[in-house]
Amino acid sequence: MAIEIRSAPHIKTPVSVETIMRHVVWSLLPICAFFVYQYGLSALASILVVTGSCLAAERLFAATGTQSGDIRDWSAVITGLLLALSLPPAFPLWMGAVAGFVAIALGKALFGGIGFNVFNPALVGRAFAQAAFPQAIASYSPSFLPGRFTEFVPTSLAWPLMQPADLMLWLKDKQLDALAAATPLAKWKFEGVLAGAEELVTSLSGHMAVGPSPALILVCGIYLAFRRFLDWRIPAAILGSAGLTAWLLFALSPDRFPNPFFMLFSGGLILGAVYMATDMATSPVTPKGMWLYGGLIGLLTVIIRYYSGLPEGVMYAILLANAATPLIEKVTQPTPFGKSALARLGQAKRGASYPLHPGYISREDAGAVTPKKRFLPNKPKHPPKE
Amino acid sequence: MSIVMSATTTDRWDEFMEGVWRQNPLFVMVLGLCPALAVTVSAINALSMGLATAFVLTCSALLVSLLRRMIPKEVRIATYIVIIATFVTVVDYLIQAISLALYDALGAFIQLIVVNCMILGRAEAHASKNPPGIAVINALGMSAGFAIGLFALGAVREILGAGTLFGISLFGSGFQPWVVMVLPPGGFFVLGMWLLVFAAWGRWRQRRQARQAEATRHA
Amino acid sequence: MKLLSYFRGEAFQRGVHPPSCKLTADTKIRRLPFPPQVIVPLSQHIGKPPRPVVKVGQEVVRGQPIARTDDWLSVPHHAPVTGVVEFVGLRPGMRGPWIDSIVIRAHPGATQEDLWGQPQDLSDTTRDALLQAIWDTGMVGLGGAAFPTHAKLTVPKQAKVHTLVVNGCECEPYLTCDHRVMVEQADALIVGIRYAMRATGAVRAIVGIEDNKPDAAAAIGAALQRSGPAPEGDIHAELVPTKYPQGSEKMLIMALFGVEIPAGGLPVSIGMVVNNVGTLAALGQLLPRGRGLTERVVTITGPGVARPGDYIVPLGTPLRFILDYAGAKDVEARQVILGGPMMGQAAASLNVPVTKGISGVLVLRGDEAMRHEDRKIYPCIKCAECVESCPMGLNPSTLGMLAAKREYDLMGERYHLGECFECGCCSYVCPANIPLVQQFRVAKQILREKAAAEKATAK
Amino acid sequence: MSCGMNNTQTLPQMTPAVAMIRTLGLIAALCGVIIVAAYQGTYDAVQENKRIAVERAVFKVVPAAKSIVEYFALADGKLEKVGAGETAQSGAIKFYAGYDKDGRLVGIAAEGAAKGYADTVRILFAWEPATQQVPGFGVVSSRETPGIGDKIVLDKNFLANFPLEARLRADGQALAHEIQTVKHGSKANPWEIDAIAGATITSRAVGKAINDAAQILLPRIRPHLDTLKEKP
Amino acid sequence: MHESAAQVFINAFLANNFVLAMFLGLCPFIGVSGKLETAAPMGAATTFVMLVASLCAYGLNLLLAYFNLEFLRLIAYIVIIASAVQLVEMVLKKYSPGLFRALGIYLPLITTNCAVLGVALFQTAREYDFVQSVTFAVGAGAGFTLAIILMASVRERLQLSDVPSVAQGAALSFMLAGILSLAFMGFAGLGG
Repeated sequence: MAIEIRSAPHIKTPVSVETIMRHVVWSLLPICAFFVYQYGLSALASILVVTGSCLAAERLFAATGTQSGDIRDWSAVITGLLLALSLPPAFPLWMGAVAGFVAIALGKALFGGIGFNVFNPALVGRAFAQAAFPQAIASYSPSFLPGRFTEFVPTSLAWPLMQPADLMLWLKDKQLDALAAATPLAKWKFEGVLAGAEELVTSLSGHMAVGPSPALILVCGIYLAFRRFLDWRIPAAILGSAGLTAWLLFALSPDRFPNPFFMLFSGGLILGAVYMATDMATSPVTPKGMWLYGGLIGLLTVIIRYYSGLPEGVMYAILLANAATPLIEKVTQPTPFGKSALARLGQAKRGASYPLHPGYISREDAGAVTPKKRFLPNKPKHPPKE
Repeated sequence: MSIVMSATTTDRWDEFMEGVWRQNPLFVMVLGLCPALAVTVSAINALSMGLATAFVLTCSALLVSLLRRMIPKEVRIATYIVIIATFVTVVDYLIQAISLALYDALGAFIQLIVVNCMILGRAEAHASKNPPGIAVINALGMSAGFAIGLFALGAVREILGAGTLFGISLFGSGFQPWVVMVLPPGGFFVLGMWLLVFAAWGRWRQRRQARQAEATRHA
Repeated sequence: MKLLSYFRGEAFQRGVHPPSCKLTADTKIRRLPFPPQVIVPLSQHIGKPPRPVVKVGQEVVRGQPIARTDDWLSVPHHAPVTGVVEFVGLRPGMRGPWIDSIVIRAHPGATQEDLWGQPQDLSDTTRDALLQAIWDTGMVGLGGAAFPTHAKLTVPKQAKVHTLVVNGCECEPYLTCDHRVMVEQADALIVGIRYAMRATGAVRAIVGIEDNKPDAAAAIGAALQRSGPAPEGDIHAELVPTKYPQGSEKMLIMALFGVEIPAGGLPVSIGMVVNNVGTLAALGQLLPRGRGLTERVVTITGPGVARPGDYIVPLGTPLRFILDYAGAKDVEARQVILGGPMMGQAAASLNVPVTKGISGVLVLRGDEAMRHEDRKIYPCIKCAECVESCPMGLNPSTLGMLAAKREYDLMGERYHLGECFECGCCSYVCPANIPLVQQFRVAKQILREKAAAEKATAK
Repeated sequence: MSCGMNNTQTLPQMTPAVAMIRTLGLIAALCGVIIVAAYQGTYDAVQENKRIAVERAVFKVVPAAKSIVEYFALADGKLEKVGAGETAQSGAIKFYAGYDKDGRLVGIAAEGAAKGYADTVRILFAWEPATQQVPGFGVVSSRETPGIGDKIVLDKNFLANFPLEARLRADGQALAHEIQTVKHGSKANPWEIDAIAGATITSRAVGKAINDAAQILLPRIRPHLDTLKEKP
Repeated sequence: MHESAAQVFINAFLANNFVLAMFLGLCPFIGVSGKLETAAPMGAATTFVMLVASLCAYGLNLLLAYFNLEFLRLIAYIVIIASAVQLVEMVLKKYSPGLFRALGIYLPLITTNCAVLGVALFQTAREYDFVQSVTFAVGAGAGFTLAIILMASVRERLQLSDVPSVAQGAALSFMLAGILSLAFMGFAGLGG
């Protein structure tokens, strides 16, 4: 009988990187489906092209050996789907392809591939597209247009490297208000128009230029959180901090600032909080760090939305928090067992599930004295401090 | 010393090419970054900046080299800075006299040539130790290298960022400019990309040389 | 699951829930036949090995001391079988290197009853005499650490112990020996607990049992009823939520009392002593009879065994004999693990014997073992599962990245590597399949060697 | 001790202070000469360049003008002609009066600035005294996003906002109607600017810049319109 | 247009960050951002020198304007900054050796940091008054410090990553700076 010698532990959880990524992809599919239902053919083409571009880039960089991981781990699919969902549905396809390539090249391959990326690749692609093609990314096509399943929005089919057709003219042809092509946030920021709550959540009532459905994203996010494929602390911290800041400002001057509900459910905040900020590689691993990270994102989002020149700030807030993640992790290292202040005092901790027996004698009663440190012979000594 | 005296044309050429290629200030030594990124939104700005820097570098190299025996080593850095600042002021006025539009485009970065580490570095490392002729050739080489670097950046940024080169449209009117290229991030990306290209090319050449050496050894 | 447990009271923070796989929880303890030859390694415990007192060719009787010691941190050994000493010298050890051992060939016809010891009455001996008696049994911690029991029960002069914690949390998957001992030998356990309370001066004893073994708790409750009130103090059993690594004494004390043992400290620093149920049950059997430790209960289990069960195994029985008996021959066994699957060591060869500290022999089939070995090792994706599961509150994610770049000093200085007790939770949960705890073992070893070298040069 | 020895050994190699000062003085003098020479040598060309640049900008917004005269509108309400190289006193606002070839005032040009999307947008706008209108403006400097911010000079709909009414109130102390940028498609009055959809902030900055500058400058100029009418 | 001190600060700190939007101080930003332990004191030292340089330049500019010697501005600034750094170094060495040891090695590097001269030149070009100048210098210094600390912490993390060998070194730093700069674009228009 041949035996093999391996190091403990000898059993392992069945959850693998692929499992996690696959579940995230599955949970994104209903969101994508609804997105296509909202925006039709153009959205479908956009999702396919962007994801395809991400996969092609991933394949390329894996083949040249510049990054670990390859398309089989599903992570590039997530990047592609998220990027497509964060772009306007009628974003010119060639620009989408560029954004997808940049997302993988700059956001991932540069750092060594899966796990090593410092910034969320989808957001790097999105930020690049925003900076490169500001005009195209600001023209959002309205949802639930009649005939959306039979014809493309003309901007989608722009020639590569060429400017897309004017969305405004096309909308005029369709007898639609030019404002229909502005997102609720842009409308609030530049025109002072506040969208209604149910329009934001469902976008069923009018031709609103809202992104993927926030309600659906929340549902899918809760599923993922329950399956432990994303950490619930981060979305909770983001939504909490953004909501709180928005509510404070709203309470201070309700005329100047929109209500917190508008804050939370407009733009990409929900998508960012649930899917983008929770990207494992780019968020802190420490629980305290996650709260800090989420809080920072929420705060920055509100600040950028209210005070900067841009209508939307989630993307920048997350990128900035990504950059701060190593720093956050550094200052929020968990306290090792037995090193907390409570342990030093030798006191019972809050939430101890088993109350002491009535016959318990406290340390003092028992006259317990901490003996001199005694190490077992094989116990490692702490390395001497210099 | 005698070697320098008997410098042939090829030696001078080597001295010149040193800066252009082997010690390219931008791509190899990664110096003079502020102007390299700030003013290279177009090829013409980049070239103008390259020329301005070349002027300052060459003149200061000449002067430092001429005065090299006079300058006490305790105050040499201060002296170099004063000399460089002088020529920067001169070039500042020259550009104003030539074209105000260019002056506006280059902005404060003309005056910031004074803290371009490349110039001070050349004065300290080369001009103060060599006779005027050699110093000027070396400075010219460095300037050329720097200008080529700036042009490489400026050209890419202009072509992608505006679809033009030296203001001449390359792709017709329908071209969608990549605005990011003329914004700050574009500067970083293009420089990083050039460095990547050079690194990859160096890697490839190394590997090829290794292969050739292998082949000759086998033969 | 984790989400809910956040709102619920927890035994201790973090930890994992591996599948329990307790195949043998309901099978009675059986006796393994005596092997033709036993190998008694001199070093079976933490501390110095004792010196052999028998010669080759000498006849020994089961229970007769064959190795003695004067060193405080060492225990004597007793002959597990009646037979002839065949060899004294190097034999394969469980960790790989060969170690000094005594090989005894069993008498084929011997009754194999314990003939050596004499019943003794310890009811009003002094503490020191009681500790001496415990020392004479050669008892070590049977839970796996194999720390000499008399040393563990000795309270340092300045300290005082008020509580004896009895560890009945067999948190490793597959293992059931402690469980079965609690069910079947509850009376002996109570006797052992009372000895231990007297030895330490504790005024109460709490048996901590995981809530997946209610029958064990019930058996102990019944035994307590039978034995009546103990003069030494109050004894009772507590259920704690099932979670790995509850069996670690720090975690168990946290679960029972909500008290953190200060880092670098022992339970005795807060007036507690922890002992394993198996140890105390064995003490309860051996002490009144004045015998030495010659056998122990071992769980022989795993998908690679045809007849899994808890067996009373004479110490020194070679693994090959055990596996043949339990039926591991006919299935394709690939890995033989001494101990549980989370912390147990893979046996280097099948010729190594069962020693005092081995609580289980786990046999994994090839396909079983290969299932995760085949998995690709990804770079750390920073999913934070390991941080959530490390019972010691370390950051295995960062530690693992540092280990990959050989930044061992940083690991020790800034990331508390020394606190890691290698429970394996991080490796178990890692979706990227990074061998975290394995890397930490290497790092700790390197740091130890470095510290030793520095100490040497400092002198 | 060895340290001290070293010091004494290196001391003689140090350059004496006198020599250092002499050399530094010499180099400073040399540099001073170079700078002054460059300054003097380029002075005329630079001034000429600046004049041409100003004229070009003013002629662009006041196309009918053939020559310009620079003025300061002082805080106390007086006007003062700008001499060469003169800088403004505090509170003084510079403006340019444009005259046609017959020497008649055809328009006034002044700078305005307001915070745009990325940085301050500085514009030069014209004002016609005859019609009390702003016929147009040009951008002096802007760091707005190319492709969006430059719509203010390219977008036909936006340029159609001009001429823009900038009529002074009867008492001449302020504009009769504040110049305002209103949201796209809702321009109702001649003093309102219809914002560009998608470049709202930049277009708003243009309106604000014109309004802020006109509110201060125009009341100061008004009493002097008669003297300005003819080229001095 | 008059900017309030807060606007000046926010502008120099975030919206027009000296490093990421203006490309000033890039040499130390790329060169000294390898480790957080050195990056943070570098940021602090630079901020301090910026403040000193700003004060000097403000006074000097008044003097030069009074004598109509603006054409000597550049040469005067660079000399005064270099001397000021020297002076600061000497004063620190004498009166606060601890701080000197912490910042000492960075001070000479800062003389040729274009961000410092940039502060002096920009505050003159924008005709800032005294309060504005001081807040501008502090804001610029804070922006530099923020950028270099973020960069250093990210680069420390990348030390533990398998960055492709082609990208290692300056190329990666520039790409990182580019992405950071993209992220900082979110602050555009802040403080307006």
